[in-house]
Amino acid sequence: MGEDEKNKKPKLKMAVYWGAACGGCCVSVLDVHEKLFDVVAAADLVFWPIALDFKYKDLKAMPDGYIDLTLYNGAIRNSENQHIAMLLRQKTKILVAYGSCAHMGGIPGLANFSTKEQIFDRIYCDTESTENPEKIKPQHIYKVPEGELELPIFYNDVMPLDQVVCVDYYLPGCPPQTERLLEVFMAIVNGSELPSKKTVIGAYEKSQCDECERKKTENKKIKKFYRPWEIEDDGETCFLEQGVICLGPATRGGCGTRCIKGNAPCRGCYGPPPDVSDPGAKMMSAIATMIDANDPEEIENIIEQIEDPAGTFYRFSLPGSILRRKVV
Amino acid sequence: MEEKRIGVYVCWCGNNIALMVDVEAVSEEMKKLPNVVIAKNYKYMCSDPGQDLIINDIKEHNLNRIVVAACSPRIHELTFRKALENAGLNPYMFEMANIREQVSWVHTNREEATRKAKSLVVGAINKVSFHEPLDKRSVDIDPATLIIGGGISGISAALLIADSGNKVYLVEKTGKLGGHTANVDLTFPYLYSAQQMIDFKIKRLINHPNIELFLDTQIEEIFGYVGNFETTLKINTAEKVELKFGNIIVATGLKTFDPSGIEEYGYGKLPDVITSSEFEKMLLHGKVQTKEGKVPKNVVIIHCVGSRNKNYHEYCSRTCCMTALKYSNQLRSALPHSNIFQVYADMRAFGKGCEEFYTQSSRKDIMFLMFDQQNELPKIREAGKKDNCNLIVEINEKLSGEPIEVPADLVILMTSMEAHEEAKNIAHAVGISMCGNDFYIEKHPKLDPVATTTDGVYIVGTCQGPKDIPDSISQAEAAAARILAIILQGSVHVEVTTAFVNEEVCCGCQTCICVCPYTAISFDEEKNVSVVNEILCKGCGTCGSACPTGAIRCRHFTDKQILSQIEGLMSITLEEV
Amino acid sequence: MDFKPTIVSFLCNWCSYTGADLAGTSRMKYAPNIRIIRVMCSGRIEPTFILKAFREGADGVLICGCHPGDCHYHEGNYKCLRRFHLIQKYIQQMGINKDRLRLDWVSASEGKQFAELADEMTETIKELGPCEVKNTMEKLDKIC
Amino acid sequence: MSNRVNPDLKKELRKFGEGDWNDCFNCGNCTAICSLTEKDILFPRKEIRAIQMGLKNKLASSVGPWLCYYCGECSETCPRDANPGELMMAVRRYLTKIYDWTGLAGLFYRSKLALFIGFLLVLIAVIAVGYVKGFETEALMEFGHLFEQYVILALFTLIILPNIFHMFWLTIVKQKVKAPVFSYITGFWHLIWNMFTQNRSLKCETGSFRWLEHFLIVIGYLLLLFTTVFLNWFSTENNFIIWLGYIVCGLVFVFTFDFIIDRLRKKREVTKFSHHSDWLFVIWLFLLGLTAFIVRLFVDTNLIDNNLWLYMIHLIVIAQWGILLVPFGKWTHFLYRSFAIYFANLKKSALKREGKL
Amino acid sequence: MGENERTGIFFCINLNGNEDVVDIFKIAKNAEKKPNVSVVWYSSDISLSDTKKFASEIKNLKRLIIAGYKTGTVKSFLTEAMVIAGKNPENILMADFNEYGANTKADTEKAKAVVECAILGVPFEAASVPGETSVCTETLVIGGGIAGIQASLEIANGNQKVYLLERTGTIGGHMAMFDKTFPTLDCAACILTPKMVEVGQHPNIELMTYCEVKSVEGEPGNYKVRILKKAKRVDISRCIACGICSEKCPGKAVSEFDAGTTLRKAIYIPFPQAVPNKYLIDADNCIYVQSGKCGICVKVCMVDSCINLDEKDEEVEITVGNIIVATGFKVFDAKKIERFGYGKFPNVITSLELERLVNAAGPTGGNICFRTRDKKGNWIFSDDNEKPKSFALIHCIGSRDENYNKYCSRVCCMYSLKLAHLIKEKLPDSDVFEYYIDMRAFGKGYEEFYERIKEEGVNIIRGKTAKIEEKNGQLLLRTEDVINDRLIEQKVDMVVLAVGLEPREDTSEMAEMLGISRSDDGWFLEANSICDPVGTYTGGITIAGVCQGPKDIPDTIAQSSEAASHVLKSIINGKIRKSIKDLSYDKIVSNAKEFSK
Repeated sequence: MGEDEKNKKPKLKMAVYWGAACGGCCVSVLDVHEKLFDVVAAADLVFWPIALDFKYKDLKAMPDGYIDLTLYNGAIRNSENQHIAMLLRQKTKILVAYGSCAHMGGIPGLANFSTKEQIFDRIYCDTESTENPEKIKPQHIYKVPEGELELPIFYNDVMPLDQVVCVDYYLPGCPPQTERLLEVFMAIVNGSELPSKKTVIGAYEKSQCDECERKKTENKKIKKFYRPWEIEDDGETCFLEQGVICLGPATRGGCGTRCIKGNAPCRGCYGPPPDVSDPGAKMMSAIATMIDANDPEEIENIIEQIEDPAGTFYRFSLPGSILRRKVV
Repeated sequence: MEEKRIGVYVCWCGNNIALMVDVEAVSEEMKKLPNVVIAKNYKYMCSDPGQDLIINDIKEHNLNRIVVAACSPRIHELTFRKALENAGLNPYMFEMANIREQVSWVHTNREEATRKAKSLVVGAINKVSFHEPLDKRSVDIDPATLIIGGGISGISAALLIADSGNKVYLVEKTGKLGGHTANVDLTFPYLYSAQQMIDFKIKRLINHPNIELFLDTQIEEIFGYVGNFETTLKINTAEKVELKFGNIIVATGLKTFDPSGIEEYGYGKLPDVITSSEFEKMLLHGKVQTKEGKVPKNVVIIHCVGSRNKNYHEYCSRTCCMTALKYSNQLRSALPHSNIFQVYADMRAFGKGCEEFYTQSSRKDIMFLMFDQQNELPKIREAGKKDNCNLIVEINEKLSGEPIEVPADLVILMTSMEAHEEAKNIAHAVGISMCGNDFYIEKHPKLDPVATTTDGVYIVGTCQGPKDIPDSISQAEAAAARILAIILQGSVHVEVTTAFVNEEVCCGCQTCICVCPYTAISFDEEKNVSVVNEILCKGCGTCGSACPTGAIRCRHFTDKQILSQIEGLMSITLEEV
Repeated sequence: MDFKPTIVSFLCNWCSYTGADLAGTSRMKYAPNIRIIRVMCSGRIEPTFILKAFREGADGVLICGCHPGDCHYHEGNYKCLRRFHLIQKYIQQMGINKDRLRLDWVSASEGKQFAELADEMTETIKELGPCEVKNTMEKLDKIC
Repeated sequence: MSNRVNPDLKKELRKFGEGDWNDCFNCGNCTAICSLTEKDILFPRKEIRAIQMGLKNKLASSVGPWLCYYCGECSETCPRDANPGELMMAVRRYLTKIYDWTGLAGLFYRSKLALFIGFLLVLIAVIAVGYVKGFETEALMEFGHLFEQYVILALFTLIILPNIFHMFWLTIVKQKVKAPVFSYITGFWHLIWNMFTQNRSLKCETGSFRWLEHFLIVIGYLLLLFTTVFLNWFSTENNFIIWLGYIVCGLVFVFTFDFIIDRLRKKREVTKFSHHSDWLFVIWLFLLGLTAFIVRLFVDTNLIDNNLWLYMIHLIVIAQWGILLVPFGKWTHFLYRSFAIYFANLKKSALKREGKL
Repeated sequence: MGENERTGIFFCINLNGNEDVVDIFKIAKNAEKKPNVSVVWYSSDISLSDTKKFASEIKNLKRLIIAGYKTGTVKSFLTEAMVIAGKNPENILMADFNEYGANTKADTEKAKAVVECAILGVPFEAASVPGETSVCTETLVIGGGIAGIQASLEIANGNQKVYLLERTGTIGGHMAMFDKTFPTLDCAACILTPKMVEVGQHPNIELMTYCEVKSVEGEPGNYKVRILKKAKRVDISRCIACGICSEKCPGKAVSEFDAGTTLRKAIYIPFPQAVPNKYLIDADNCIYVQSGKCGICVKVCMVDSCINLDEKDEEVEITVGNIIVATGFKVFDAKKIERFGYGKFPNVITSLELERLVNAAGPTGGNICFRTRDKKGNWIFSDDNEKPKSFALIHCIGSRDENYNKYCSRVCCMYSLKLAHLIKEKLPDSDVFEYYIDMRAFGKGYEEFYERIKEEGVNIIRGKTAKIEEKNGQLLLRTEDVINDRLIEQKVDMVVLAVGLEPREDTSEMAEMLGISRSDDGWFLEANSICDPVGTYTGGITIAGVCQGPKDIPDTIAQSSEAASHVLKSIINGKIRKSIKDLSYDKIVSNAKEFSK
C-alpha cells in the first residue's frame, strides 16, 4: 500500500440484511443506480445475502464491531430474524433500522391483529386454494429419517427492530427514498457529525404537510368521511378538508410526498415526527377533533364511517405503537 | 441538563389525612425514588412552619422541584407556589398530590388509601420531574379606549371613562349621535323625557376634552391584543386615521325588524298599518293621525311583531310590552276619546316600576286582547263601508276563547329588535363571536355579560341582546368599570400555562386554528407554521391534543408530563389479595 | 381471589375535579380504585394518554368533563367527546372491552354523582376482570 | 257583526255598580277560589272578560252571575283589587235589566230619580185609593187584601214569567243548548228545592250563619205572604194563624234589621259597596215586616180604627214593594238564581249528552 | 331672551289619582313672577279632552313647560295642542319632580328649583351639580352576595382597597344556594365559587364576614363606619376546616344555607365551599354559650387555641370614601298567604327549598323527596324519604298582588321554568304543572328556554292557582285554565311556591343609617331610574343588585360593575361629588344661571 492508500480513509464496511420484509428495501438500496459506483467506491459490502453469497458463518466469523454500517430492513417475525439482528448488533458499529418494518413494524406488523395460531390456520388450512386435510403446520423441529429438521420459531408477535436490539438510527419509509439513503450514506462516509443516537435520519423533522403542495386552510371540519375512491379529488385541496383521512400531518416528510403527488392520501410509512411516540393516536386525536358535530349520536354516526381505525391509523406502526398488538 | 432534586412533603392535615393514610410510609417509600432528595411528613404543611420547612429545605438541600401531598390543589396550590417563590424557586416547579379530598376523606380502608396515596405522590413526582420554570407575564395597557357606536350605550360608556380623565375615541357610523334613543319621545315606566336626557348627554359628549368624536366613520380590521390595539378609521369613506388604544367597547346597537314579511299584517300594503318607530315619530311631532290625515278613533297595538315566533325571531325583544303600554298612555293623552286596543301575548312588565305602570295603564280604558304569537297571528284587512273604520283586525282571542273582530283606524306593530346588519363585520374586525341570532356572545351569560372571550373587547347595550335604556346604560358603565380597573393597574397579567408552537416541527396543517376558542392561534404564511398568541391563550390545551405533529406544547401539561404521571400512578397498583 | 382493578381517571379542573373534591368535602365514600389526573380541560385529554394508561396496567380509564355547554373553555368537552368515540372504537379493535373506557359529565356540584360514578366504574371493571394489555406486553418482552 | 268587540259596554256596566272592569288581568284566581264554580260553570272571570271585551251576547247568555252568592272571597284575594264579587253584583243588576222586557228594571237601577218618581206615584195612588175608599178601615183592608192577590197574579203573568222566559231564551234557546227532555223534569224539583233553601250558598266560605239568616228571611217572607194573602192574617180570628203571622213578621224585620246594620258597618266584602237597590231592598223588607207586625198588633189591641194612617203606610210599603221592588228590583234575584241553577243543570245535561263532560 | 321666549307653564295637579306631595301652588306662584313666564295653568282647570281649546290658549307662546308629577301623562296632549297651534313641539320642556327626586313633602324647594331650571332652559342635571371634595380611596361594600362580590372584585382589580362586609359566615349570598342558573343551566356553584375564592385570596380585598354595620358617620369621600364584628369563636387563621368539631357538636339548628330543609350543627361551616372556608359558632344554638356546659368542640379540635368559646363581639371603625350597598333581598314569606297552606302542609315548599333539594350538594344529595318529621320532630327532607311523582309550581307568590307586593319579582318565571326542568331531569316520569299569569321570559336565551321546557313535557297553564287543600294525602290545587276555559282541580304530591323577592327587614334601618331613600315598594331608591340606576342622592353611596329592585344574575352583575365604575371614577379623579340631596334651592338656581351663560 502506498502513502496515498494509507492516507485515504479506510473503506467503509457495510452490511444489508432483511428480516420480515417484502424485499422492497433491498431494492431501494439498488435504486441508487449509477451512484452504486460511488457506494462501492466508498464501502465494502461485507454482508448482503440477497445480493451476494454470504453464509451465517461468515458473519459469525467477523470480530465484534467489524461492520461499520448495517442497514437492517424488515421486522422481527421469527427467531431467525431475531438471531441475526442480535448477531449484526454485535458486529456492527452503526445499526440502522432501515424502512418502516424495522422502524415500526410496517405492513407485516398488521399480523399483530392475529395470533400465531390464527395465522397458521389461515395460511395452512383455511385458504380457499389450500388442501391440507391433516392440518399439517410448520414445526420448529421435525424429525425425518435423515435426522432433525429445524425451522426458525414463528413468534406470536411481530416486532420492530428496536424491540429486540439497540438501534442507532432509524431510516424510515416503505421503502426509504433512495436520495435520503444516499445522503445518510455520504454523511457517514464523509465523517460528518452524526446526529444523536436513537434518532431518525434520512427524513425531515417536519411532517408531510410542509412539503405537500396541496392548498391548506384552517377550515378542517369534517361532516362525512370519504374513502379516496368515494370522492372526486380536485388534486388541489388538502385531503383532510375533503374528508379523506390522510396521515400526512402525523408523518415525517422526506419521501417527497410520493403518495399525495399520486393523488392518494399519505398512509404514514415515514413514521411520526419527533416527540410523537404513537402517530396513530395523535392522528386519531386530530381527526376526531375535526369532526363537525357536538351531538353524541351525530358524532358516533360520523365515526362509524371510519371502518377500520386501527388499520387506518396504524397501517405501518402497530408493533411500534403503545398497544403493540391486539390483546387476546 | 441540570440535575433534578426533588423534595417531597406529605401533610397529615391533623388527623384528616393521617388517620386514613400512613403518611410515614408514604414519605419513606418516596425516598427510594430516583431524584428524590428528601421526603418528609408534617402535621400541617399549609401552616407557616410547614411552609418554612419547605423553604429551608430548598435552600439547604438545593432542591429544585417540590411535591406536596396534602389537600386539593384548588385550595392550597397558590399558597405553596408562593412559598417556592419566597425560597427563590420558580413557583411552577411544584406539584400537588391531592390525598385529602380524593383519598383520606373518601376511602375507608387504610391500607388501600395509603397505597393510593403513594401512587398519587409518585405520579406527582414523575410529573414534576418534567416541569419547567414559567415566567409570569404582563402587558402594558394603553389607557385610550375605542368605543364603536354612538347610541345611548356608547355615549354613557364614553362619558364615564372620559370623566375619569382617560382618552376615548368614539366612532359612529352615521352622522348623528344618540342612536335609537334620540328618536324616542318618552321613556317607560315613568314617562320621563328621553329627548332631554339624551340631548344633555350628547352636549356633554361633544364638549368633552377627553373624547374624540368620529362621525360618518367606518372601522376596518383591528389588530393587536388587550392593552395594545390599533386600527385604521375610514371617515366619510375617504379620509383615514390611525388610532392606538388599549380597550374596545362595542356598542353597535340594534336594527328594528321589518314587518313587511309578515303577510297577516299587510305592512306596506295597508297604509294605516305602521311600525312602532313610525308611531314614535308621530308622537314626537304631535301628529297622531291616519294616512288620510284623520284623527284615528280606534288604535290597535299589536305586540311581538317578529319576536317570539319561530318564523321570525324566537327570542323576546324585552322592551316592546312596556313601550306598547307607554304608547297607550300617550295615546290616551293625545286622543282622549279614542278606543285603544292592546293585542298581546304575555305582558312582560318586569322592571322596577313596570308592573305598577301596567296596572295604572290598564285603568285608562284600554282593551287588552291576548293572541297566540306563535301559531295564530291576527289578520288585518281593510274594513267594509258599514264598518265605520279603516281596518278590521281579526283575532282569536285567548282569554275569552272567542274569534273576534277589532275595528281599527291605525294599527301599530311593535316590531322586534334585531342585530345590526353590520354586526358580522364588526365581529370579524374585533375578533368576537355571535350567537345564532347575530347578537354578540358574551364571555359568560351569567357572570360576565359585558366581556367577551377576547380580552380587552367588551360588548354593551343592544348589540348583546335586546334591552331597555337603563339596562343598556348599566352594561355600558359596567364595561367602563372593567376598563378603568385595567387602566389603574397599568398592565394585565396573562395566562402563563399557555400553549406554544414548536416551529421546528409544525408542518402548517392548520388543524389547530379553528380548535382554539379564543382565536389565539393564527397562521404565519411566511414560515408556514401556526403561531399561538400567548396573550390570548387561556391554556385549555385543546390545541395540544389536536396537533397531529406534536408541535404544540401545553405548558405545565405537556405530553411528557402527563405520560410520566400516568407511569408514576401505575407504578404502585392495588395488590391482589 | 378478589380482583382489585386500577382505574385511571382524567378530570377537568373546573367542573369534574371540583366535583371530586366536593365528594371529599362531603365525606362521600367510594371505591379506592380511581387514580385521578387533573387536566385543565377535558379537551386536553388525548388518545395517547388513554392508551398509555392501559399499557401501564390500568384496567379502566374514566374521563370526566363539564356538562355539555358548561365547558369553562366553551367547547373543550365536545372535542373530548369526539375523540372518545373514535378511541373507543379503536380499543375495541385492539381487543379491549369498550366499557373499560368511559366518558361522563360531572359538574362542580355533583360530588355525589362522582362518588357513584367511581363505584359504578369499579363494579363494571370488576365484572370485566383484569385488563390483559400489560400482561401481553410482559409476555412480549419475555421473548427477547 | 256579533263578535265585534265593544269598548263601550264596560262604560254602560259601570252604571250598575262599583269596581273597575279594567283592573282585571285575567289570572283566574276568582274563578278558582270560588267554592261554587264547577268544571263547566265558570265565573266570575268569564263574565268580567265578556264585559272587558264588550261581548254583550255572551254576557246575556251567562248564568254564572246568578250562581254567585257574594261571599266576597274572590274580592279579598284578587291580586289586582278588581273586586270581582261586586262586579258580579253589578252584572246581576245588568242582567235583570236585560231580562226585563219593560225596561223599567234598567231604568230604576241606573236612575235614582226615576225610582223616586215611581215610589212617589205609588204613594199618591195609594193615597188616592184611600181617598176613594173614604179612608175606611174595613174597606181599605179588604182592598188591600184583594190588591195583594191581584198584584201577585199580575206580576207573575205579565212580568216575572215573561222575564224568566226571556232568560230561558237567552241562556238556553239562543245558545242552542239541547238538553234531554227528562232533565227538564228532574231539574224542576231541584229548582223548587233551591228556590226555598238557596242551599248552594252553604258551600260558600262565609259559613252557615249567614245562610240561616237568609233562609229564615226567605221562609219568613214567604210565610208572611202566605198568611197575609191566603190566610188573611189581618182579618183572621184563628189564633194559630195570628201567632204564626207574628212570628214570621218578627223573623223578617229582625233579620233584615241585622242586614241593614251589616251594610252600615261595611265590614264584610259583600257589604263594602251598597247600591241604592240594595238599600231599598233590605229597608223595604224591614218596613214590610215591621208595619205588618204593628198593624196586626193594632188590630189585636183594637187601636187600628183610630190609627188608619198606620195601615196606609203599610199599604204604601206593600204597594211600592209589590209594584216596583218585586218585579224590577233585587227581589227577582231570588227567582233568577233558582232558575239559573235550573238552566245551568240543563246546560250540563246537554254537554253530557254531547259527551263533552 | 325676550318676547320670543314667551313661556307658559302647565302644572300637573294630582294626575292619575296620585296625590302631589309638594306644594305645587306655592311653586306656581313663584314661577309666575319669573320673566318670560306669561301664563300658568293647572291641569285641574283644563279639559284634558279638548286639544283644540287648549291650542287656542297657547297661540302667543314660544315655549311650554310641563311641571309636576306624572308630567308624561299629559305630554302628548300638549304636543298635539302645540302642533294645532302651529308651534314647534320640540319647545316643550318637561320638569318632572319625581324624575329629579323631589318626592317627599320636604322637597318643595327642590321642585321649585326644577321648575326654575326649566324656565332658564337649563337641564336640571347640569344645574344640580354639588361641589366636589377629596375622596378616601378605600371602599366599603356592604353585602357579600354576587353583587357585592362582583363590585369588590371590579374595584380590587383596579388596585384599590375594598372592605367586603358580610352579615353571615360566608360570602356567596343567595346565588350560592341555587342549583343551576337559567337559561344555560350551568351550575351556580361551578361559576360562583371561583369568584368567591378569588375574593378570599385577593390582596386588595379585606373580607369581613359575620359583621354588621353599626353606624355611618361623616360625609361623602370620608365616611367613618363602625362595624360590629360578631364573635365567631373560632380563630379563622388557625382553623383548618377539618370538620371534626362539627361532627362531634351536639348543638343543632336549622341550616340557613339549606333554606331550612335540614339541620346543621351549632359549630358549622355554612357550606362546603364557603369563603372563608372556616368554621364558626352560632351562639344562639351553642350549648356552651347558652348554658356554660359542653365545650366538646374545644376538646376534639386538633389545633391549639383555635376555638375560643368565650370570645366576645367587638367593634371596629374604618374610614372609607365610597360605600356600595349590595344587601340583596329576602324571599317572600309564603306563610302570609294562608290559602296555600305553606307551613301547614309539609309538602308545600318554596322554590328556595326546592333549589336546595335538587342541588347535588344539598340535604338529599340532589334527590327530591317528601318532607317528613325526623325522630326529634323536626320537619326535614331526608334522602331516605319517598319521592313525589307529581309537582305543581305556582308563580307570582307574593308578587304582582295588591294584597302583598305589587311589583313583579322578575326572576320567578324563569327560575320556575328552570326548576320544572330540573324536576323532569331528576324524575323523568313525574308530572309537572306550572301555573302562571304572564310568562316573563325576557332575557337573552330566556324565550328559547321557555320553548324548550314546553317541549320537555311540562304542563304550563295560564291561570293563578287560588287555593291548595289536602285530600287523601295529596295536595289538591284549584286553578282556572284561563286559555282553555276550564277549571282544573289537580292532585299533586308536591307544590312549589315561586316566592317573590322582598326588601330585607333591615332595609329601612340601613337607608336611614346611610341617608338614602327608598321607593314606594321598599327597595332602595336610585338617583334616576333611567340613566343612573346605581347612584343615590347621597354622595359616595351607590346601590347595586337586588337591593335596588328585583333582577336576575346578569343584570345584577352589570349593575354591580356599574356601581364599581362610579367608585373607580371618583378614585381616579381623587374627587367625589357631595350629596345632591343637600343642594339648596339657591345653589341650584345660581348654578343654572351660571350654566345658561
